[in-house]
Amino acid sequence: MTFSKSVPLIASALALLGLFASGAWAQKSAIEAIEEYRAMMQDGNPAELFEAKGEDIWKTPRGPKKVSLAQCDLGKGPGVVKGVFVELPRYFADTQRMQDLESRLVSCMETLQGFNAAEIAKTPFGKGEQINVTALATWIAAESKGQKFNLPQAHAQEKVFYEVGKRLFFQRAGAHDFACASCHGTDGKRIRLQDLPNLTKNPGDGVGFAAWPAYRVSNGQMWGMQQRLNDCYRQQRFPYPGFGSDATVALGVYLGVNGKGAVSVAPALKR
Amino acid sequence: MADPMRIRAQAAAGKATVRVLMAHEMESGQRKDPAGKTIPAWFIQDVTASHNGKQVFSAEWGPAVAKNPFLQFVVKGAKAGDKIVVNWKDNRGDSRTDEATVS
Amino acid sequence: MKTSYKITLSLLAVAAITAGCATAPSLVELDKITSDIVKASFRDEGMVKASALNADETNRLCSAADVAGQPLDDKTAGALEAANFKMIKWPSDGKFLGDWQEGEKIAQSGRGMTWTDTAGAANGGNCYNCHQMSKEEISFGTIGPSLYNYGKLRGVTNPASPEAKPMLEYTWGKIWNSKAYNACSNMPRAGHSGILTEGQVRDIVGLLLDPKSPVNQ
Amino acid sequence: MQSRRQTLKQTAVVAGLLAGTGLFPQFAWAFNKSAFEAKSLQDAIKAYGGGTLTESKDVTITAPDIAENGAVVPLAVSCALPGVKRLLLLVEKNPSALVAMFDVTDSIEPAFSTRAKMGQSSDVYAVAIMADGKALFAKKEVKVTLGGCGG
Repeated sequence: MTFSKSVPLIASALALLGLFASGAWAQKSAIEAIEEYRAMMQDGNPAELFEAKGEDIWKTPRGPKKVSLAQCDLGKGPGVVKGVFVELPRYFADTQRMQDLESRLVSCMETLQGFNAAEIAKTPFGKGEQINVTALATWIAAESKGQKFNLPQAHAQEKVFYEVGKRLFFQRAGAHDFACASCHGTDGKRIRLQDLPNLTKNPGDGVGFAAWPAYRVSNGQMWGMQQRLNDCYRQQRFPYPGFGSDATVALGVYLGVNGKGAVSVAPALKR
Repeated sequence: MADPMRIRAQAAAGKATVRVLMAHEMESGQRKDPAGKTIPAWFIQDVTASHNGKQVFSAEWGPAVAKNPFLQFVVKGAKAGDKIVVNWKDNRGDSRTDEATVS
Repeated sequence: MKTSYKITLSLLAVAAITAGCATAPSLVELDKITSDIVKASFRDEGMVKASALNADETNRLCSAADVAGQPLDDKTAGALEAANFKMIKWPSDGKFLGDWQEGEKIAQSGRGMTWTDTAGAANGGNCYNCHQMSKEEISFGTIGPSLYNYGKLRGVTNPASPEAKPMLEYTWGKIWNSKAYNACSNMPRAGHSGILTEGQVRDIVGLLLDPKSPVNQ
Repeated sequence: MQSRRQTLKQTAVVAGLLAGTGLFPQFAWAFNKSAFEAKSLQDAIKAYGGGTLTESKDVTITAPDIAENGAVVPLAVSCALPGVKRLLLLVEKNPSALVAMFDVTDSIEPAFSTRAKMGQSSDVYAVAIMADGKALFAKKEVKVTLGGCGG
């Protein structure tokens, strides 16, 4: 047995052969069984471990300046954590940039704590300070659980980034000609057995943008939105989007604005 | 040091349901790194719990328990305000002890 | 750092456009800002080069149509289809039908050509990600139409017969370059883009059209 | 209800205390290595003093029909009979079948839940080892599928 994801595809197909005799009924029952599995997993989301870690990191004096992030302004004033998640990405006057939760956190880590933001941006996911950025994002997202997405669109750059995000969403490229829209542009589609939310509109409460950060059952990792987008682009056969790059933030604005009114369930539990 | 556990203990009808999440890799010992070398097994192998200082629960686990383990058990006679302490020890000798109050 | 310098530049462009006047940037300006942001945001990784984002005419026009929310007009779509059709490479030995068993393995695999894949390894066809193929595999996607009984429904009982030839050709062509038949199809151009080899395309045609294949049971 | 922050603070204090004083000497760990290295179900049961496996309606296993991912499969075991000494969870087709062993005491219910890794579709077993050495079991088949895009 290997616990890696390289279980031979054909073996799992053959294993299922015996159980599902034929047709639409079998298909439906398999999906119901998967729903049952997901329901059994809901009690005890390991994301809670990362949530607790994130709160601790926020309050602990860290970095060369040995201060906490208590004065970090995530959009609603220094130190305000509740409700910020459902209004990000947004324009920040101090950095004169559009920033999402994770890139904003890294800015705070640089200005308040003396970390090197460029170094953190270059660090691979799941390593070094990136682990802490993900934990922080998990806690901050959890502090807005149950609130509705309502990204600001008042500033000119916020509007421009929405339009740029829309263009990125429909950008067909790479060896497979895929765009985000290839999978997430229409209602009621599936890839393999996974339901694909239509991200050109509000896909519903706790779906799509309103579900990340999420704990991924398949690899036991906690992923923020940056890593979610990064892996979408990987599977899209696109080149590597920089951490916190304008492309990822613009895409976040497009998804977040489209999801206006959706209730956040982040941190969620995902496949 | 390992990250803290998350322990929830809720009393109802003269007993308390204890749910625990532990931060641990639970490396199976079956996986190989990109260079083809087997990644050594690293897993929690002993778990114990006490209720107001008295040990009530003990378990032994292998590497087939999933990463960031979840555990649920029910303590008889536990009520709101009681203390539940959970302890784990892994095969490298690392350990972790956390406490929760029954609510 | 070079990257952050570029980002700053593109943001200055945004600021210049948006601060100067009350009107929002024009569509042309937005396309330009997007293109600058793309250039500054993506980099080479593994076998995937940033140049993979340089879209050809087909992807460029189809992306623009999607953004506009208006399908391509018939004339443009027809021209793109004709151009893609011309680029189809037909089987060098005249054989269209390969081994359906190999085809099934290729259809199951979604691997290849991401920045975590190693160059030189066999790529998968990604077929089950989007299509139902056989009734045994319940883990199939629905982005594309069901291909269950593909050959049977099209009356292919003897792939070697002259009557079957047009369907063999169409199937080969569709897999090789899907855009030859539908300019803005969501389907990759497996042969044209070098995702699958000629032999692999042949095996997928076998999976779809061989009467013995699980697809046609 | 206490806030997470309070819990964390207490947790840290307790952890520190225990680390410092070497409290809990009664937890003299004696991990049953041979049970967890046993390949077969019966060998694992034997390592915990259990006899020949017998199917029983009094033992319950809870598991999904299909696991979307073999990396995490929720499993639960319980037993309605008095005199249960140990409850075990096993996955027949794993390289080593035993997943977890729970001691049963008078202070807890003979019912436990955890989550297992499964390398492939397999029968999963709940086994109750009784005070007299009887090993009673219940089993259920769990199909492991592969989700995602296979990339």
